[in-house]
Amino acid sequence: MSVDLEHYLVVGAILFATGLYLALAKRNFVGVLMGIELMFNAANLTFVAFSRFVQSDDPLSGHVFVIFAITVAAAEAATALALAVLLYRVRDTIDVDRIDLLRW
Amino acid sequence: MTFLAPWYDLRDLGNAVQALLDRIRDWGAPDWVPYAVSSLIGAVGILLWVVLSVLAFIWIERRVVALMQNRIGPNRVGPAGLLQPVADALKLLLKEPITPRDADRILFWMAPIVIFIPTLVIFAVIPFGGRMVLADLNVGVLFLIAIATINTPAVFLAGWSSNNKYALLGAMRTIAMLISYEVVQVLALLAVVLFAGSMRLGDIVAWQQHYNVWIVFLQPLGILAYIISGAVEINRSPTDISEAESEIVAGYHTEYGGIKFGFFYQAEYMAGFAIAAIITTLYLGGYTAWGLEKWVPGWALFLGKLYAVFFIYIWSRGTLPRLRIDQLMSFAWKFLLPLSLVNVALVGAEVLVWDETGVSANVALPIIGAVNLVFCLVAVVAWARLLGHGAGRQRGRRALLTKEVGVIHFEPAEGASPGPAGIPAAQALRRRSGQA
Amino acid sequence: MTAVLTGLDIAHRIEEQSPGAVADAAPEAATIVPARLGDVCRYLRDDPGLRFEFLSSLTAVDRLEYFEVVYHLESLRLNLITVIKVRTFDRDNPVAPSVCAVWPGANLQEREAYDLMGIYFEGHPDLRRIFLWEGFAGHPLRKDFLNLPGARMAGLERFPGEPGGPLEGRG
Amino acid sequence: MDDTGTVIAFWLLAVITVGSALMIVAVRNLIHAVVFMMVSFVGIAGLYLTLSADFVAVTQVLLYVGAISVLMLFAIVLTPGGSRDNAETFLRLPALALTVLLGATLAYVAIDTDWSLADRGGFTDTASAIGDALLGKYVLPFEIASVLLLAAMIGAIVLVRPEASIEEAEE
Amino acid sequence: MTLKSEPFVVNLGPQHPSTHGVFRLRLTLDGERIIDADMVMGYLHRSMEKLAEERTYTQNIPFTDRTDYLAAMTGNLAYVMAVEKLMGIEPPERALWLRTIMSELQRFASHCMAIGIFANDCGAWQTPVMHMFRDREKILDLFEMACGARLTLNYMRIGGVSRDIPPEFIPAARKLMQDLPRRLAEYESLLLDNEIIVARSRGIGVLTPEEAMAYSVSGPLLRASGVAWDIRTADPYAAYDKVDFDIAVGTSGDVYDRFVVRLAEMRQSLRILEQALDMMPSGPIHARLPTATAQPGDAPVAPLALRPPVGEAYARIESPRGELGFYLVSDGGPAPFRFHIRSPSFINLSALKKMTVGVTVADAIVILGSVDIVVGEVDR
Repeated sequence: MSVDLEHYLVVGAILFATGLYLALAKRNFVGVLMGIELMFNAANLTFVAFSRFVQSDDPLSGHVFVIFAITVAAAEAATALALAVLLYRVRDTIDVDRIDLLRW
Repeated sequence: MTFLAPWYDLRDLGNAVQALLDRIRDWGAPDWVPYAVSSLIGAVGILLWVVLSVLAFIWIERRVVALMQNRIGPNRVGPAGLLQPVADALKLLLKEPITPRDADRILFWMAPIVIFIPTLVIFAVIPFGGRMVLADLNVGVLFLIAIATINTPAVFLAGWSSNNKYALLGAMRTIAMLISYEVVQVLALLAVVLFAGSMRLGDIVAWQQHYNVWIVFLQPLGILAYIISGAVEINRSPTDISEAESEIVAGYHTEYGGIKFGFFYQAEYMAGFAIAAIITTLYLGGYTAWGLEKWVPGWALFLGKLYAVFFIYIWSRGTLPRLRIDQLMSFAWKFLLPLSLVNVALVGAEVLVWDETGVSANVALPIIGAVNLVFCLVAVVAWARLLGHGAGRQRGRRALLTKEVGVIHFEPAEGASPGPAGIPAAQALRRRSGQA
Repeated sequence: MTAVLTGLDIAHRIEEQSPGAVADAAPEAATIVPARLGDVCRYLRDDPGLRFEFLSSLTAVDRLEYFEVVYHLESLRLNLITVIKVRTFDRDNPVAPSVCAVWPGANLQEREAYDLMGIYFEGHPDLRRIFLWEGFAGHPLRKDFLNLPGARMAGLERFPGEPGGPLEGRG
Repeated sequence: MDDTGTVIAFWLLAVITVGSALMIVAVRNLIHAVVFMMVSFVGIAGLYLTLSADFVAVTQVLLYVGAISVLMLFAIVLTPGGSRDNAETFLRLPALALTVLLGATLAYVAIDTDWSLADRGGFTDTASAIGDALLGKYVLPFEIASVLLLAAMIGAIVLVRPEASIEEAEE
Repeated sequence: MTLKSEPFVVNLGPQHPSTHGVFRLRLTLDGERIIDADMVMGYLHRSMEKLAEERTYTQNIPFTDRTDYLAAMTGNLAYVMAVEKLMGIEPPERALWLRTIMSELQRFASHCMAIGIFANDCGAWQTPVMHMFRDREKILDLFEMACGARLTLNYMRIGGVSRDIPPEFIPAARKLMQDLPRRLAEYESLLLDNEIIVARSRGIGVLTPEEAMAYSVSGPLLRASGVAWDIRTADPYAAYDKVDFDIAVGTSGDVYDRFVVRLAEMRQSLRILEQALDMMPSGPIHARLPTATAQPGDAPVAPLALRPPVGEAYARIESPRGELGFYLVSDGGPAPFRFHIRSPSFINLSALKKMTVGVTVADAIVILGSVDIVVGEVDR
């Protein structure tokens, strides 16, 4: 028995699908955010897997991509959570259902 | 007993393990057996050492602090109270594990365990001796930092799941502190990595051995920053605000009793040892000591340094009061962070110049050491002055005596106009300060 | 030494300042008409010859026929001390004006007097019980709080061996 | 990659990662969901290790477990009136359908495609190589990322600034 | 912690390491900042004022030990002075000097405790308080020598003191007087210039002189605000008019000044003690009391039945915590008709809310420590 690229890709696919479901279906702002982070991670996992298994001149570029992705995710999380806190302060809720007026 | 190494090999217990592994291999066991056995030996050895050290240091800390406080300390259980930690541990084990009614049961039970793991895992990458390292990762330094951050959510979970306001306050404080001081910690370690050119802890020790210099001499500011942020991480005074007894009872583990509290207690000591081990490895030459390691076992040197560093924390606990959270935060962000940043830049420049010019280490390292020492002293003093601290301004006032502000006569003033009496002291003082 | 302004002295001064404010004057203390208490206190605090800025003690005494609120005032500037009193005759609903506005330090002491003696201080910002819990029955420092068996009121009147004591003649 | 240790590790980690990802969907308590997310992140870090990407793995733990999860916990605690449950909106079924479809497609593509594989073995020292790449080939993205981080930081600070200080600034 | 969060209520106490007993502070917090503080007390309320109406004047002396149990001597003293004032008794000279010595020893011991616990509240883990205890113990030894007790002393009597000091008292006290200045210097160097203590206590809990007077704050708190008011000089009692000493005054009225004033007061106490030990006269220690005044034809009167004339008296002294006053109303009976304690701990708390609103929890603890309450005296 061996572990190949496909295994990692399937794990990545499942994670991505789960993340998508969370982002689409969850009511809570933080839940949505968790889904987004999970999708980031799924993508990162595939990046690293490709980097390890696939023919390339510059195999480590996958890792570099992941580093950038993590950076962006950190920035995104900080901003989004600041938004959540602000939303809560103004609207007293962080249910995405109820934040549908496109205004404060 | 051929697999036991001759006595001189005990300078590095790795040799003995190697002999044992060779023996196993000779018996024809499959390849993974020696691997598993060596891992097991390492893990069990580290665990045993940590637990025994913690027990010993509970006693030592209590005796030492008692000495600082004009007390005797534990002296009833066993000779000189030596068995006191054992008795304490037994007591904690036998106590009823109480879970508050409204606590989040699963997380409440999980938190002590989660907090226990990272502190233990840190020891896996610490080289206790030349070959006495469980897993010498090539990203060792980064691993140390990453593992230490796992503490943060664990503390939060402990505080949140207790459903106690003190616990939540303590958890919030801890997180704020840990996040702030992590930055300082990373910068301090970064300077070390710049010197050694590797994040592998074994390489860093080897670098210090090769150039025969401990990094502490090249990085006085770095070790100061690291010791302070280490104190924050293990909640030692003057930075023990996350479990400040006089303010928030016990912080995030207020609701924990029995063996769960024991876990926190043990984890705190272990984290202390971990910080001391990191300082020893990165700054104090690890298991080397200018050739002394040829005669004395390296692990003994390592442990000696580790305990000496840990003693600093005991000492500070017996001596210093506690800072307020905003003071501690501004200390991290306004004081340590800028200095550490400048320090990293300085070290980078030094290493670059050293590389470019190709000066021999005998010349370069003393110069770098001197420059950094001067920089450390000047920067600390100047920056403190700039921020409004420093000897003159922060000195304590003395109370003024009536003879200094003028004797106050209490005249029975029957219907008289306001004469010299109580208040004029304050007025006199205002005048004085107005003149000054 | 602190000069003691006797009740007669202080009553005289108050009367000069605001006639009709003094209900009674004795050597111990001047008794003020409750309605005028605020003005009188402000006068005592602000008058340059008195400057009673320090309310040393505020307490209440159950004199059986009436309740008495006792204010010990000190002037730290002039080193004076004096006592003024306010009487309230309604046993069921004793009311006295609050002096919190004049001396903020009266806050806790008025709460104490309310708690233990049951005097309602009108104008107090936050009049709650302070030592006993809300819902405690009665006010313990009143003389009739705990009537002992035999219709005897609390308080030591006679020793057992004394004339009138339960063990009279055997002491 | 067919040595036994790696295979066992992969399956273990894959089960942990996917299992806890599914638990994020399933659990009702938001804090528990975040905890499961942390477990999932740690599992992914483990998967990185099996891919001999040690630097990425450690960064994953440092940033996702140590920072982003904590931020989320913070956000939950700072919004105490917000619902702490992890319920779905009315879009639940469509989302489920879409998700299953997408997941199936992705998996099918992953399995069916003939990737140009090259077994070059694991990486040995990724940290220094990544460092070289970041400051060499990718220096422009690197700088842009740092600007992005700065912008995000300033943005977050501006967003949650207390109202009072905004008004002060406007004045 | 700068994020605005929901206000939430924390109960500091009644079981809490640094509320100095069973005292409860209900803090409403916004993050770490206090937006409202409410004191809840009474956990130690023993209704002493009511109990005292059931007991004779002499029987009430032990109660005064148990109000401010860290300064039992001054509690005794204020009470017996009130009774003496009511009855017009003049204690003999030696008793006055003994009272002075005991009060100053008590002040030193009490300030030791106050400063040690204050350092504890600042987060020093027991070390200063243990050092302070060392000296407090020596003073308690002296008390034990004089009256047999260490904490609840019950030493003062109406008209004098309960017993004369033994001959070994004066040498022991002198020996202690040689020690204490050195120790005091040690504390000053240990604590006064400590950066952390300075950082923690400077500019915290400031009371201006006007505020301090308006809130009826007394003792070291009042003096730290710059009001040079000390009953020992303003209205001398015992033998304070015969000794030479200074009042220590602070300049800014913050927590640090209170602590500095206490340290300086300890020095002055030593000064007073040295003079008092030198100047102590010999003679009787107890005045004759007008007790056994049997009316003609009466049965023998109980021997201790002090029956002060109808009237009222208010006596105040400078206890370590501030102005301790006793207000006694007599109806001519053997028990006080009304017995009121003006307790400095309680009244100094008036200003607590003023000082704590707007600071952080950690500051509130330090401020509470600087007020130096004894819950036995707060609740009575």
